[in-house]
Amino acid sequence: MNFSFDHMGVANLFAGDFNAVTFSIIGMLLVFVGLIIISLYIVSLPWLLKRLGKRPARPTDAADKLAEQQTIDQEKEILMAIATAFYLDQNFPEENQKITWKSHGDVESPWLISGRVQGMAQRTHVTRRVFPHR
Amino acid sequence: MNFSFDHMGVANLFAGDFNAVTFSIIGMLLVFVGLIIISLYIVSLPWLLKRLGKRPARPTDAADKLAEQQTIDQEKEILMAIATAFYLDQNFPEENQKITWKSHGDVESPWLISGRVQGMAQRTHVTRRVFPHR
Amino acid sequence: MNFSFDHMGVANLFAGDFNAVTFSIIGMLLVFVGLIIISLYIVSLPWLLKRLGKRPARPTDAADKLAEQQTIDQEKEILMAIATAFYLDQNFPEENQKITWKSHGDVESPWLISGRVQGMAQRTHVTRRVFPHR
Amino acid sequence: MDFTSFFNNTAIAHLEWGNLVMILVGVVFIYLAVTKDYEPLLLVPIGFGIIVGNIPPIAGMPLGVYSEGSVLSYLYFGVTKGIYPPLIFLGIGAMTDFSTMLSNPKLILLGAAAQLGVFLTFLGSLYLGFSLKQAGAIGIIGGADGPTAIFLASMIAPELLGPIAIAAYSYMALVPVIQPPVMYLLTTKEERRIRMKAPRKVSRKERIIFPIVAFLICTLIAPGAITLLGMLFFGNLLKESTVTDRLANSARNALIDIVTILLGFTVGASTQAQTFLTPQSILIFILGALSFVVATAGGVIFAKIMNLFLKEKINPLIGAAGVSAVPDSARVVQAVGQKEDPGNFLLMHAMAPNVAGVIGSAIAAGVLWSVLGKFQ
Amino acid sequence: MDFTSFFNNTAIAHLEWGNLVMILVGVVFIYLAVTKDYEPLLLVPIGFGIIVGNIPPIAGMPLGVYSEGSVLSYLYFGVTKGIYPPLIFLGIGAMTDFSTMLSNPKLILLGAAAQLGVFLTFLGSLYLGFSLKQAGAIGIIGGADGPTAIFLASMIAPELLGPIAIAAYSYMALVPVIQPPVMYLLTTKEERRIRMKAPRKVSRKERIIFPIVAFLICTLIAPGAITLLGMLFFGNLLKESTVTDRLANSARNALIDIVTILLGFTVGASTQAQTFLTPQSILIFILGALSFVVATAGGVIFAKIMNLFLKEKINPLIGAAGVSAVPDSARVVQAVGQKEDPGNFLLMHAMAPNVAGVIGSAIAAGVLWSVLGKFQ
Amino acid sequence: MDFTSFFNNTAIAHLEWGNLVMILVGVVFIYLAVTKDYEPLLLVPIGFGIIVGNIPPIAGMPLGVYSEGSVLSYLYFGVTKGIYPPLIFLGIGAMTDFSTMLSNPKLILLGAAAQLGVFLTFLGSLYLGFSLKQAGAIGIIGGADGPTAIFLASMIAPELLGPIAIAAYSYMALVPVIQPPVMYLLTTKEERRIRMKAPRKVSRKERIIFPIVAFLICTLIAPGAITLLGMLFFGNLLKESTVTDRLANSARNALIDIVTILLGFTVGASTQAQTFLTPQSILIFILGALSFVVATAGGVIFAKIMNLFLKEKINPLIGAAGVSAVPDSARVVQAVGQKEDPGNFLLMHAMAPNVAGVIGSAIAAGVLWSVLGKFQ
Ligand code: NA
Ligand code: NA
Ligand code: NA
Repeated sequence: MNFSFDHMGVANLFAGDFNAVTFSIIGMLLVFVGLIIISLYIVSLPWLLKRLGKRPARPTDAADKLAEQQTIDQEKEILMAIATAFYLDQNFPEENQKITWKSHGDVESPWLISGRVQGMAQRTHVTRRVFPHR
Repeated sequence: MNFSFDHMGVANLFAGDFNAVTFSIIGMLLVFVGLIIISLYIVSLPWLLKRLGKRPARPTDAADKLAEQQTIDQEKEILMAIATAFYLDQNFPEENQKITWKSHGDVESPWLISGRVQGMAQRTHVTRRVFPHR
Repeated sequence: MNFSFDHMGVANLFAGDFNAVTFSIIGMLLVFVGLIIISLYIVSLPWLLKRLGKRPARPTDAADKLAEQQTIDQEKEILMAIATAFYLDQNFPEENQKITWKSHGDVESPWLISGRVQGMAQRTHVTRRVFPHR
Repeated sequence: MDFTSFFNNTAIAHLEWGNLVMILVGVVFIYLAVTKDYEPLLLVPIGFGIIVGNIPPIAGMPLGVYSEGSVLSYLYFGVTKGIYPPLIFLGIGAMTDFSTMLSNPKLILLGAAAQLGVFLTFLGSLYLGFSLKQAGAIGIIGGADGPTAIFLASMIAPELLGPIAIAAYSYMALVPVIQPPVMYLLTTKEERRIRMKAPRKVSRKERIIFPIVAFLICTLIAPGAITLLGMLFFGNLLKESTVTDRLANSARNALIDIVTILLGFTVGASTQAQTFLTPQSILIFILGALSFVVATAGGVIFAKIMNLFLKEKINPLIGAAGVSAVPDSARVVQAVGQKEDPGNFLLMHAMAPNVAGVIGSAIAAGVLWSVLGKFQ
Repeated sequence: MDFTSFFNNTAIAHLEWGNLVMILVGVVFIYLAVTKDYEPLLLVPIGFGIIVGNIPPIAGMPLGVYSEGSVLSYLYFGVTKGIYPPLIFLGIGAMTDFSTMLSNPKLILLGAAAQLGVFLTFLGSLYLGFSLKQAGAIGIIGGADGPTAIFLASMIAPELLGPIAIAAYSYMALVPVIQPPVMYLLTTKEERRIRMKAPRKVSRKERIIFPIVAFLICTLIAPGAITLLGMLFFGNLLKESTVTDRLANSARNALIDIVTILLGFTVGASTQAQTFLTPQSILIFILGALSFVVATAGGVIFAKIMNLFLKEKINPLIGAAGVSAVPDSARVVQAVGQKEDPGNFLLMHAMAPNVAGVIGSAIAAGVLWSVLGKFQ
Repeated sequence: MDFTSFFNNTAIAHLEWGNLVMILVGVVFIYLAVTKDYEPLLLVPIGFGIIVGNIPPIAGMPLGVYSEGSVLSYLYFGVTKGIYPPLIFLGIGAMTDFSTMLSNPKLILLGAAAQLGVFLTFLGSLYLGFSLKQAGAIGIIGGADGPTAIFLASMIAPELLGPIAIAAYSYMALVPVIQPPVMYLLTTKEERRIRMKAPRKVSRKERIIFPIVAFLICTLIAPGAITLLGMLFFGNLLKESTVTDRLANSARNALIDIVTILLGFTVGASTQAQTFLTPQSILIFILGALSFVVATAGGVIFAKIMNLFLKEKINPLIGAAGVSAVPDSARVVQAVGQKEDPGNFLLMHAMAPNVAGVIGSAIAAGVLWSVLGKFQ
C-alpha cells in the first residue's frame, strides 16, 4: 500500500505476461462494440417495430372494427366505474373507497377501470395506449 | 434439497409420530378460532363502548355545561394562538416560527393551540374530537 | 447487571482514584465552556462579517457599477435561458427537457440559468444572493 | 491477454439455454405488467430482476445474489432473513382500511375458509415427498400473499425461497385469470345476482382500538404471526390514530416503495436458471396453481354453507375474495358479479373477506412455523 | 400432535402477569398519545412496540428483539449500535431553525445550566450503587433528549438501554405535567410577567456559517459528541445552505419518519416483562423523574442569577426550556407565561435555550462517554 | 481525574496541521457549493464530512469511519461494499430521459470515445508504479462518474477509495472550469458555430424496450457492469413503463437523496489527514485532472473525425459531453456554444453523448474489474 516512485517505468506496462497496452486497446474496443451495437439496435428498432406491427394489422377492416368495439366496451366499463364510484360514495360517506383506490393506484387489473378513467382525463395517453398495445 | 418422486405416498402424511392430517385440521381450526374471536369482538365492541360511554354521561346537564365551557375556553385559546402567530409574524418576519411549527406538526401538547386552530378549518374534525373524546 | 441496594453509599462517588464529584464539576464546566464560546462567536460574527465585508467594498462606486453590470449580464442570461427553454419546448414537445431540469433541480452550474430564473420569481432571494455573496 | 481470454470474460461465452428461457420469462413478466396491468408494482421489478439474474456471471467476481460479498447479496439479505416482508406489511397496514370488515364481521369467516388452500396444499406436498418444512412453505402459496409466503419460506425452507416467491407473485398477478372459472363452476346464476345491503358506518374509536385488539387475539393464539401481524396492525394504528399521520404517510410511500423495489428485484435475480430450472420448481408451480384454486373454492363453498343459516343471504362470489391478494381478488368479484347484474356493487363487500384473508394467512403461517419449525 | 401440545404452542400458555401489566402500559401510552396529544410520534410506536414485545414468544422461534436471527433483532440493531439516534439528529437538524438562538446568544447559557440534571443524577445513581458507566447513562436521561439517551446508553451501558429509553421518552411526553409545578415554585408572579424584546433579524450568511463553527467548537472540546452533533449540524447545513434543499427535505421527512418508526417500535418491543420489570428499572424511572425536575430548576435558577447582572431582565420561565425536549418545553414556557399575562409571547425566546439544551446535552454525553467509557 | 487528563480527552490536544488543512478543504468545498453552485448535492455532504472526519478522535472511542463498531463505520459499510453506488444509479435511471439518445444514435459513439481518458490514465498510473488494480481504479476517475469510481475502487482497490472518490467528485464539480479550455483549444470558431437539427420524436414503446435491450447488450459483453447498469436500466424501466410511477418516484426522491447524504458524508469523513495526506493521494489528484482533460479531448477529437464522414456535420463541442458528469458537461457545451452563437441550442444534443458516457464508463469499469480483479 505504501507508494514510492522507485517502481516508475515503462516496464510496468508489460509486467509478467500481462500486456497493459493491448488490454487497454481491447478495453476501448469493447466499450465501442457495446455502444455501437446499442446504436445499431436503436437505428433498427423503429423499422423492426413497424414490420412487427404490420402483421397483425393486415386485416385492417376487422381490426378497426375490433378496436372500435373495444372502445365502446371500454366506455361502457368507464360509465359503470363512475356509477360504482357514485354508489360507493353514497353508501360509504367516510371516504373508505378513496383510500382503497389510492393504495393501489397503479394496479387496475382485471378491468382497468380506474386506469381508463384516468385515461379519459389525459386523452392522448388513452388513445396511444388503447390502440397500438392491445 | 434434491427432490425425487421416490418418496411419494400417503405414508408421508403420518411419518414418525406426526399426524399431518390432524395437524392440518387443528391448523384450520386455529385460523377459524382467531377470526371468529375477532368477529365476536367486533360485534360486541359498539355495545361495550355504549355501556362504557353511558356512565360519565349520566349527569347530562352538567356534562353539557362542561362541554360548552370547554368550547368557550378553547375558543379563547384559539384567539390567543392567532394573536401569538400574528405577534410572531410581526417580530420575526423571516418565517422562523413557521418552520418551528412545521417540525412537529402533529405534536400540540400541552395546550393544543395549533391543533385547534387547524380544527377550525376542518370543522367536522373539531366537533367530532372535542366532544366525544374528552 | 444484577442490581442490589447493598452497594449504596457516598463512598461510591470516590471509588478507586476516580473522584466523581470533581468529574461532574469539570463536566458542567466543559458544557458551559462550549456554549459560552458559541455565544461569543455569535456575538462577534456580525462584527467580523462587517469588517471582512468592508475591504472589497472600499471602492464603492466601482463595486456598485460591477454589481450593476453583473445584474445586467445575469438578466441577459436569464432571457437567453428563457429563449432556450422556449426553443426546446418547440422542438421537443414530449417534455424531455422538463425531466432533465427536474432531475438536477439544485445543480445549476456553470451559468446558473435556472437558479437565476427561479430567483426572478422570488426577488428577495435574488437580490440577497447576488450582491453580498459575489 | 488475447481475444480468447477476453471472450471468456464476456457473459455470452457462458450463456446457457436455461438463461435464455428465464430472460424470456422476465420479458413476459414485464410485458404482462405493461400491457395488461397485472400487478405491475411486482411484475416489473421481478421481471427485470429475472433478466439481471440470468446474465451468467464470471467465476470469481461477486455479482449475483448468491455470491458472497456482492452488492446483490447484501440487498438479498432482507429477503433471506425475512426482513422485507414485515416492512411491506407495515406499509400495507398504513394503507388498509378495515372499515368494511368492522361493519360486516360475519364476512370475516370467508377469509378463514380460504385458508383451506394452504393446508390441502401442505398435505399434497407432503404426499409428493417434500419434507415437512418444505411442504409447509409450499402450502402457504395458497395464502395468496407474497410477503407472507417469502417470510415463511425464509424461516423454514430457505432452499425453496426462489420458486415459492415467484410462484406466489405470479399467481397473485394471475388472479383475474385463475379465479373466474372456479367461481362460475361453483355458483348458480341466481347466487351471482344476490345483492347485499350497504353496511353501517364505523366510528373512529372502533378503528383505533381494532388493530390493538386484533393483534392481541391473533398472536396470543398463534405467536408465530407476531412479526407479520405486529407490523400490519402497527401500520394500521399509525394510520387510524390520525395523530401519527406523517409516520403513516412515510410508511405507505417511501418505505414500502423502496422495500418493494429491493424485494422484487432481488427475488427476481435469485432465479438463475442453473439452480432454478428444476423439476422441483415446476412441481411447486403446479402445487401453487392448485392451492389458488382450492382456496377460491373454499371461500365460495363456505359462503354457500353460511347462506344455509343466514336470513340475509350473502353473495357467494365474495367468498373468492377470502384468498387475500388484496385488492385484486375483490376486483375479480366485482367484475364477475357485475357481468351478471350491472347494477350490483360487490367491491366493498368483498374487501371484508379480502383483508380478513390476509390476517387468516398470517395466522396459518404462524401455526405452520411454530409447529413445523421444530422438525429437521 | 394433540391439543395440549398445540396449546403449548400458543402464547396464552406462557402469558405472565408482568406481560399483562406491560401490555396495559403500552395501551396507556397509545391512549395518552391519541387523546392528550402527548408526543404521539414517539408514544404510539413505543406503545405498540411494548404490546408486541410482551406477547410471550415460543422457545426456539426467533421472534423478539433479543432473539438472534429474528427480524426484530435486525431492526433493533440500529438501536443497540447507536445508529438510529444520529440519523434522527440529522432530520432534526434539517428542521431546526437556530435563528432565535443566533439573535439572542446570552440565552444559550440557560441550555448549559439545565445540564445540572445530568450530572446530579449521575452522582445520585452512583450513590445508589450503579456502576460508573450505568450511572452516566442514567444521568443523561436528565438531558431530556431521547436520541442522546439511547445513543449514550448503547455505547456505555447497553444492559440498561430499555429502561433508559422508555424513561427518557416517557418524561419527554410528560414535560407539560412535570415542569409547571417546578416553574411556579421557583418564580414570583412578577418574574413570570416579565416581557422580553423582539430580537434582531439574522442574515442567511450567519445561519450558513453557524453549523460549521458550532460543530468545530463543540467537538474540539468534547470529541465524544462528534456523531450526534456532526449529524445535527450537517442536517442544519443542508437546510440553511438552500442549495441542498432536496436533501434536507428527504432528511426531515422520509428518513426521520422511517427511523422514528423503527426506533420507537423496537425500543418498545425491548420491554419484555421478564427482563424489564425489575427494581433496577423502577429506580431508573424515579431517577429519571428527579433529573427532569433538577434540570428544570437548574435552568430557572440560572436565569434568575443572570438577572442579577443584566440590565434587560429575562423572564426566568424560559430557563425551563433549557432541558431541551424540543419544542415541548418551550411550549410549556409559553403556556405558563401566558396564564400570568395573556399578552406575553415567550415561545420564540424559549426556543433559544431549547435548542441550546440539545447541544448542551450532546456535549455532556460526549464528556461522559469519553471519560467513563474507559472504565469497566 | 485532573485538568490535564481532561485536556487529553479533548480533540484540541490531538489536532495536527494536516487536520486543519483538511478542515479548510471541507470549508472550501461548502463555499464553492453555496456561492458557485458547483454540484452542491455532492460538495456540501462531502465538505461537511471532511470537517467531521478531521476532528481527531480519542483513542479507544469508536467514532470515525475506520473505527470498528462506530456509527460512521456502519454507514460507511455502504461505501466499502459498493452498495450505495448502484442505489444511486437506480435513482439516476429513474430520472434519466434517454429520448435524445434514442433519436440520435450516432452521437452515442462520442460517449465511447471519451473513455479514452480511462484507459490512458490507467496506463499512466501503471507507469508511475501503481499496482494493476490500483491503476484500474485510478483510471476510472476519467469516467467522470462518482458512483462508478467508488464502486470500482471498493471492488479492486479499497485502500485508495478515499482519494479516488474525492478526486472524482471534485473534478465533476469543476467540469465548468476544466473543460472549456480544452474545448477552445481543439475547435475552430466555425466548428463551434455549427448548428444541429432537432431530432425526431421517440415513441413510448421504444423507450420501454430500450433499457431491457441495452442492459442485455452491455452486460453480455461486460458482465462486470451487471450491478451498475442493472440498477441504472431498472430505474429507467420503472420510469418509462409508466405503470410503476410510484416506485420510480420513490427511487428518484427519497431513496437517492438518503443514499446521497450517507455516501457524501461518509466519503468525506474518510479523509482523515493522518491517512489521507500522502504523496499517493496527491498523485491521484494530478492523474484525475489529466484523465478529465484526456476524456474531454477524446470526445471532441472523435467528433471531428466523425465529421470527416458525415454529411450533416455535428458540432464537435458536444463531444466534450461524452465524459458523462451528467448534466454538467452538457451544460458546459451549451454555454460554450452559446457564447459563439447566442441562437445555438446544443444542450439537448449534448445530452445524448452525456448519458452514453455513463453507459460507456460502466462498461469500462466492468472490463477493468473482470480482468484486473484476478490479479493480486
Ligand atoms: Na390469504
Ligand atoms: Na437537553
Ligand atoms: Na463517463
